[in-house]
Amino acid sequence: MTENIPGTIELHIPSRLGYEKIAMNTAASTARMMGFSDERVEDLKTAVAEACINAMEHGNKFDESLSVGIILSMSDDSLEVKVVDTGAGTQGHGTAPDIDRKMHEEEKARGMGMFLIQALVDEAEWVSSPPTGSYARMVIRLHPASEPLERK
Amino acid sequence: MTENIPGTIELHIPSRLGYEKIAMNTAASTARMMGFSDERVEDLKTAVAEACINAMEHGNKFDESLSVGIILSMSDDSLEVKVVDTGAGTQGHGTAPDIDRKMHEEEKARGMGMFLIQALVDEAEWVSSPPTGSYARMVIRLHPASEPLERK
Amino acid sequence: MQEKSTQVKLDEVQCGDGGAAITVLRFAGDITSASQTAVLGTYQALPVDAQRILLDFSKVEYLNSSGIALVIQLMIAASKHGQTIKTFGLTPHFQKVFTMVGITKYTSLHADEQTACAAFTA
Amino acid sequence: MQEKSTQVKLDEVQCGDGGAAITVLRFAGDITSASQTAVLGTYQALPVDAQRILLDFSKVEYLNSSGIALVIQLMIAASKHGQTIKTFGLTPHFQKVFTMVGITKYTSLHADEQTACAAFTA
Ligand SMILES: Nc1ncnc2c1ncn2[C@@H]1O[C@H](COP(=O)(O)OP(=O)(O)O)[C@@H](O)[C@H]1O
Ligand SMILES: Nc1ncnc2c1ncn2[C@@H]1O[C@H](COP(=O)(O)OP(=O)(O)O)[C@@H](O)[C@H]1O
Repeated sequence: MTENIPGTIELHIPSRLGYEKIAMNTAASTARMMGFSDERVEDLKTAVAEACINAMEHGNKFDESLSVGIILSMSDDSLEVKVVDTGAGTQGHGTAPDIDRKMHEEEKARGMGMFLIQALVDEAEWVSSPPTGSYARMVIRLHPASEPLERK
Repeated sequence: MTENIPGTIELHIPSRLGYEKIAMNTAASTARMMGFSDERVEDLKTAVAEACINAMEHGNKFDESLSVGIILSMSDDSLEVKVVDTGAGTQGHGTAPDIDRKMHEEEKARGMGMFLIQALVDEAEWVSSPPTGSYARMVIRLHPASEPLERK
Repeated sequence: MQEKSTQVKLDEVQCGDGGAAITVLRFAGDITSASQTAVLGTYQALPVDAQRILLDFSKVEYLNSSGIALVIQLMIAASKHGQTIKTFGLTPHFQKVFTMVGITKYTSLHADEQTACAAFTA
Repeated sequence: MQEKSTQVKLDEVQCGDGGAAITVLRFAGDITSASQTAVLGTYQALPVDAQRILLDFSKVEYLNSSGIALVIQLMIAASKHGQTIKTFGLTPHFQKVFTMVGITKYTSLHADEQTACAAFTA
């Protein structure tokens, strides 16, 4: 088998809640094919679902005529997933939710998506308004231990 | 819930054997979300995998820089899957394999893909070289019994 | 099209020692932003004397951060009423997610119904 | 990248009556056009006196028409050697597919190893 993994996989789904499950499952099949463990596949599923929901809601304002793009790029030891929308994007990073403040209703109950993405993948970034569209970018690695600088 | 299902789901995979499993699983997630039974989901999985393999092999000649497109269109009671390649296409229909001839080596062992597609979905056709690319088109219906003319 | 929605079943169970009954909310399907009625509506309809509440996630297929937010809202309401909530049936992945989010400070996660139930009387 | 390939395990089992041993080819993973060696290679390496052969598909995750073609080629070779082949562990879906293709004229499909094994002596 050649070591040179060709091409990418690209998926487009309508901006409609529920369809993120399709993206989540496509990402999971790809990760499984690459040999990721069940645990990492579960992590990626949640991260991809959250990024798609954000793209539908904050990026595409739930306009069902706009699609969310999911671009899966495989390399020998990592899988990169970009979730692209048509909005202005965000440069925010996932800040950890404060459960005490939530329980005392000083912080809204929701607002955990970006935090979970950040916490569940090996690398996460948000890129705002490049020509190809704003995106969240997530990477999981097959051998993260061999890259100590990248570890969380 | 609105009855008007918006948009379509579109997937692109490289022309490399093995990647048809991604398409097969994406189609399966979509069919499951629509409420198809496990049995119909299995039927669709095999049909989509076979159509993708044909698109990679006969359509794109295994050129890994060419992708195979999978376009999933949902309506209230049916799911249409088009598998698009860049080749000249085929107008053939799946003819049933003759197992006796195969066993006596008068017919090659393979050559069952189109037959299986035809046999497993509610509607199948092959369209050769329209401007958008040759494709195999498959439809499964949620309530095929109510459409006696379409039944096999 | 038939989307997977949330199903809830209400149960009353007795735990070993014959103490007060425990109310079990058994969720199935998806828990998402569409699950407001299933999660909070079901909670609000409980009798006020339901002091011990068990959340059963063992049949949940998909759970996202909006769904977790509804669980937090349920926990806020329960804490106002002095009710105790215990949880079981989460997959290892979602046990990890609940822990990351910090929910474990306000509820305990158990592997199955028996251990969750026993934890009320421990 | 690590693709799922075909695994094969060879077993010899005795079936109830103490007749001749039965050779079992236990497949796992994917059976596709890449499975030539796993399917036909394994068959060719069998001792010529293996007269009763069982194909175990219970651990197969993905099977496509090119994989089925290899199974047909195995059956052609076996029929030339006067060997009998029985099959078990196919999912209901692939039992249907094997039946559609007509393979059931040359091999019988069984639910599990015991019934397949017993069918040799019936
Ligand atoms: N794709 C996106 N486009 C624009 N803004 C975004 C996007 N994703 C996240 N954001 C911004 O970041 C905030 C935090 O997102 P998140 O942590 O997922 O919580 P929530 O979506 O529940 O507010 C959002 O409220 C939104 O303002
Ligand atoms: N996407 C396609 N583009 C061009 N030709 C095709 C395509 N799909 C099928 N065919 C033609 O139909 C024939 C029968 O296909 P199939 O029944 O799937 O068997 P096999 O692929 O094993 O030959 C192929 O050999 C090919 O000539």
